[in-house]
Amino acid sequence: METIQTDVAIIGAGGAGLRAAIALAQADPKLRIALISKVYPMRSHTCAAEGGAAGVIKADDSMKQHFDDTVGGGDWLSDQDAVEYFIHEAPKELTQLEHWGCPWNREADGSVAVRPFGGMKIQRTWFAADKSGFHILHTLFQTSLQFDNIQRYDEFFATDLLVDDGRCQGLTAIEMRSGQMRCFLAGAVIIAGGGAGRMFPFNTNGAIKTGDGMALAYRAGVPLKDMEFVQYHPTGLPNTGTLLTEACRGEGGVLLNKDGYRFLQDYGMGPETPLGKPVLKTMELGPRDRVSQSIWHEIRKGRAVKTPWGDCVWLDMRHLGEKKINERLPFVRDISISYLGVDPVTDMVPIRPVVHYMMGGIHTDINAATPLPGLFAAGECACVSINGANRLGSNSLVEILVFGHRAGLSALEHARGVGRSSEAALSAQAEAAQGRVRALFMRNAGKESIAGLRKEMTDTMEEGAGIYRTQEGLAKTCDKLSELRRRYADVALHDKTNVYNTDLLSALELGSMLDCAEAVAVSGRERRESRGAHQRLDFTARDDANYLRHSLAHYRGSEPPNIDYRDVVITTSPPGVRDYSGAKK
Amino acid sequence: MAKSNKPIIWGTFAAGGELVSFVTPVLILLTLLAAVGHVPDMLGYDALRGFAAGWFGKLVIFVVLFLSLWSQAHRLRITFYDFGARADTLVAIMVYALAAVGSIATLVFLARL
Amino acid sequence: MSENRMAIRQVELEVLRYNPETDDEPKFQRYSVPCKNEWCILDALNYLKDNLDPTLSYRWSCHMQVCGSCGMMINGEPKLACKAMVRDYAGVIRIEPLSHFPIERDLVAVADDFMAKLKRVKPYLIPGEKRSLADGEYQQTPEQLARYRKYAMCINCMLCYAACPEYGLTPKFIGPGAISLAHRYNQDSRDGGRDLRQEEIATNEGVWECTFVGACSEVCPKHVDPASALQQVKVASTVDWYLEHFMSWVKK
Amino acid sequence: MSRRPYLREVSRTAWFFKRPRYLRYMAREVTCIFIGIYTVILLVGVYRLSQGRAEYEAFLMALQRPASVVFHVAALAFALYNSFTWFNVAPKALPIQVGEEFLPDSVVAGGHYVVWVALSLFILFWAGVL
Ligand SMILES: Cc1cc2nc3c(=O)[nH]c(=O)nc-3n(C[C@H](O)[C@H](O)[C@H](O)COP(=O)(O)OP(=O)(O)OC[C@H]3O[C@@H](n4cnc5c(N)ncnc54)[C@H](O)[C@@H]3O)c2cc1C
Ligand code: SF4
Ligand code: F3S
Ligand code: FES
Repeated sequence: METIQTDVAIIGAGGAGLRAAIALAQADPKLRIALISKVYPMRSHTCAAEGGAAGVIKADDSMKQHFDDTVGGGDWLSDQDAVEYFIHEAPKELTQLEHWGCPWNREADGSVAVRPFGGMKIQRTWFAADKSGFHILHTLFQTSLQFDNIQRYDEFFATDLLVDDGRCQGLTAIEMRSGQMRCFLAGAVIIAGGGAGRMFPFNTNGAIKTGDGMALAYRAGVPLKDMEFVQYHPTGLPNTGTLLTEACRGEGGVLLNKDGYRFLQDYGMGPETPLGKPVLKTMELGPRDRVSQSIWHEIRKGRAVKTPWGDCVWLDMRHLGEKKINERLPFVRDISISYLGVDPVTDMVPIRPVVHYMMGGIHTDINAATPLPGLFAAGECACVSINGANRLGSNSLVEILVFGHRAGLSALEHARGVGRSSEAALSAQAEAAQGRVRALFMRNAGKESIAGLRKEMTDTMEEGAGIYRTQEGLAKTCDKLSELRRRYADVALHDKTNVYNTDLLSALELGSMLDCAEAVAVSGRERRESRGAHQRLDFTARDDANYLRHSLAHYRGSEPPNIDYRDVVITTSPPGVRDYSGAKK
Repeated sequence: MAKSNKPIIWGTFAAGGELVSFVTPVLILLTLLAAVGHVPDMLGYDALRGFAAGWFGKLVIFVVLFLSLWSQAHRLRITFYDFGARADTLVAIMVYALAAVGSIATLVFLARL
Repeated sequence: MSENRMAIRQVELEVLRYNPETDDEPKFQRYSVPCKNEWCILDALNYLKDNLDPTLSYRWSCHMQVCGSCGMMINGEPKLACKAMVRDYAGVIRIEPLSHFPIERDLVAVADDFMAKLKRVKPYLIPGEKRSLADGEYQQTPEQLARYRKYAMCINCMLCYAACPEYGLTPKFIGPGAISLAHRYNQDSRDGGRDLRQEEIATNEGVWECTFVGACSEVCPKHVDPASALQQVKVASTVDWYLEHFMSWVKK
Repeated sequence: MSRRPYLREVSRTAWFFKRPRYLRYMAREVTCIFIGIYTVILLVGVYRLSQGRAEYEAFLMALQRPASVVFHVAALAFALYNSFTWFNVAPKALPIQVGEEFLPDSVVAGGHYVVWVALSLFILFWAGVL
């Protein structure tokens, strides 16, 4: 097996991975940086983000307010020291991107423009039309091209971490074009593998978001934190799940039930705001969890719009007019027309809540370090945690920058201080990893199909671990997932070609998703309260006495994970009531 | 990688293309009329000779022929390539030599008027 | 949003298959796929892979026309499979990997050439005036932003390369997508790197290989209009050339 | 190594039959043959003009040969095609920005058409046809 020697290896070349790579390349031009990704960097799912990125720059804003919005939005499950660090770094990172050429929208005077976003009390979301993530990703990717010491390994699929002497010292990855396994030895490894929304049937996530990064760390003994918190975005196209950005509501779009009534006022987010004059943190600009949950209740009450794709409510943007829609939301218009055949300029768009984002992920501290020395994580696959029980829209694009940068620097510091333990031991591990993949590849019998198992998994996740959960439903889902993980051992591979074998990769991705899914379901079953995105019909109240704590899921091979807890870091903001009604302000 | 010298010719191609697009159709129309026996007044020997005798007339005729020759020569070079004749240098020398000869001939003929 | 978007019809797909380990050359394989009217071609391929033939290889990720992975030839035209709708096609639909690129396998094209060219044209900001983070952002008016925004929309899908015959005939041509991105930075009010980029793109392998076929702009799914970018680079390079050679006293 | 990328050869001499848009492009390119020959005819005309009245009148007579008439008709068609294609893409080479918007292509192309018609009418008038 070919061995590649590097100083720092990064798994994932989305926003977080690229930011880490650039930080490293700038810190030391002689450093050997391996940037490993299963897709070309600009295909990473950061490109799909539309709305924007939050950072305090305007005179009417303050760090304190961004802090309060984030902590309250996260239902007080965020670690406040991390949030503190995050909000202070945010404007620097966004300005840095500006210096790298990101085409942020501008005010007439030439300064960067900001827009309103759900759950934010002040307009502080930087945006580049409705393609913010796309521009961030391409700016980072293109900037990275000027550093010759970033050695890219595009279309390499990471399969295992190499851990010896209690330290992570490398990884194995399949070169997809040849099917050959490669061994990367590194002073430190950063995981920036992105989210895992594909474990649900109806989601906004790209095909690559299968939780591989999380699973890599998890299997290597690093706990997954707060996995029960899965964000639903209120406005997905009902057939494809394609996201209609929150900016639709930020710009003034409203939600209506089948009778044309703005129902959010019935769920503590009123009073009704005038059409076309959105008020921050009120009505349609409430946080995602609240808005999604209200839609669910409204549908339950029989006030849904019936569509061929199931029960929906209306998103009405007609009053914004063609000019504003073309200017601020051109992509939303494109997408609605091509996938649904509905033009938001003339018609209301049916929407329903859709799985969007994983608040949970690889347990890291404020320095992006995991408990496993030599292993760092950043981006959606990591849980620092700044997002707590519910991420605010436009915080995540900033998180990937702030903690991508941090992970780079932390990894550098670690890599400088250590040597390789024993190459023989690491090679042996790499050989073993190769053996496991070979075995899967060679297996001839096998009666389970990848697509079949995947469907059973996504169905059970939606049923038991969806937007509202119960003990019984979660327990059933846990059992089902145990069963599926067992049956996964018998999965059949039809493609026996080495070159670009997507059948093999799908099988590996399914394995990652099953592991992550079980962590979600078991963590959810154990959290007997409702908080942020984790809503229980049997425990409807928040329970700070017992659950103002992060859950940690520990991998136990074929057994379900073991869950333990860790205190939330509270510095200045004691748990309070989340208030999204305009009335009392 | 050195910057290309193609802009020299391309300048005349772009300017020539613009001019040709504006005037060539109507010029063809005029000679077509002559070809079917209705010689336009201006194409009569006395009128045309009178026009070409002045410096302005000479200038107009030269500019039209010069730009037309070079722009069409350049396009011909590309067309050869597009039809699969890969000896680009040879083709270039050939077509540009023709254009150059034509330009000089124009000057000589105009001088004689 | 009418009911008939859900209507299902059998669609014949003719997919170019190539397995480098067993085939000497690519050949078409026929599949009959039950497609919903509202599907895009990518949905049809995903159905095919999940239910009919798991050995088919192709790239995709976002399913929302933004990641640039799923470019392929559909009935001879370069398209994003997630943007081409099944309902817009009648009869047998022919699906091939992007033209002009070598086939790695099935519908997967080798993208190395494009990636190398992208790097070569220096598609990143080379600041005209250096600024530190403490100085805050560069000022850029909406007007200055509009000057280049269109060219910043490129998703690197390579459809324009598959459409451009000159790239097919002369593979060393840097090509529409990469040059448009160079032009994007040249047009950016914050940038001062034009001279460096001209060294790459104002060359025979750069814009001068373009004969203004215009196919690139016709197929670009993001309306980047590469043909326009390339012609603008030609005009500017020509002005440069005349200034340099005949009026060298004029400072650029 | 099991990689074996397969390159489909592009035909150097027949590629333009593959797509209608390639044929349209080639039609535009071959206009240069007609316009080029026509330019040579003009050059000959200037030559004959410089030789004297008899020679020039012989030139005008020669124009009336059937082959010349046929060529003129074809050349006119190609020249018109060239003008249309040229004006339609002119906005691409020189986009004009006004504030945050660019002048729509139709405006720039339309401007060209107006100038074209006016100039052609003027020349016809000057030549004594109108
Ligand atoms: C539709 C949509 C809209 C969004 N809008 C917003 C918004 O407006 N504002 C906001 O703040 N956030 C938004 N988000 C969230 C935000 O975009 C993501 O959380 C963020 O982009 C994640 O970035 P990342 O770098 O962590 O991961 P990604 O960009 O997903 O990158 C993951 C990388 O890991 C690599 N990888 C994964 N597995 C492997 C493996 N096994 N081997 C090798 N490489 C691997 C992939 O190739 C990829 O390069 C949105 C998300 C979605 C889905
Ligand atoms: S210019 Fe258009 S077609 Fe070409 S790569 Fe970019 S987005 Fe794709
Ligand atoms: S198709 Fe090709 S030739 Fe030029 S205008 Fe576009 S790059
Ligand atoms: S799948 Fe991303 S562009 Fe088609």
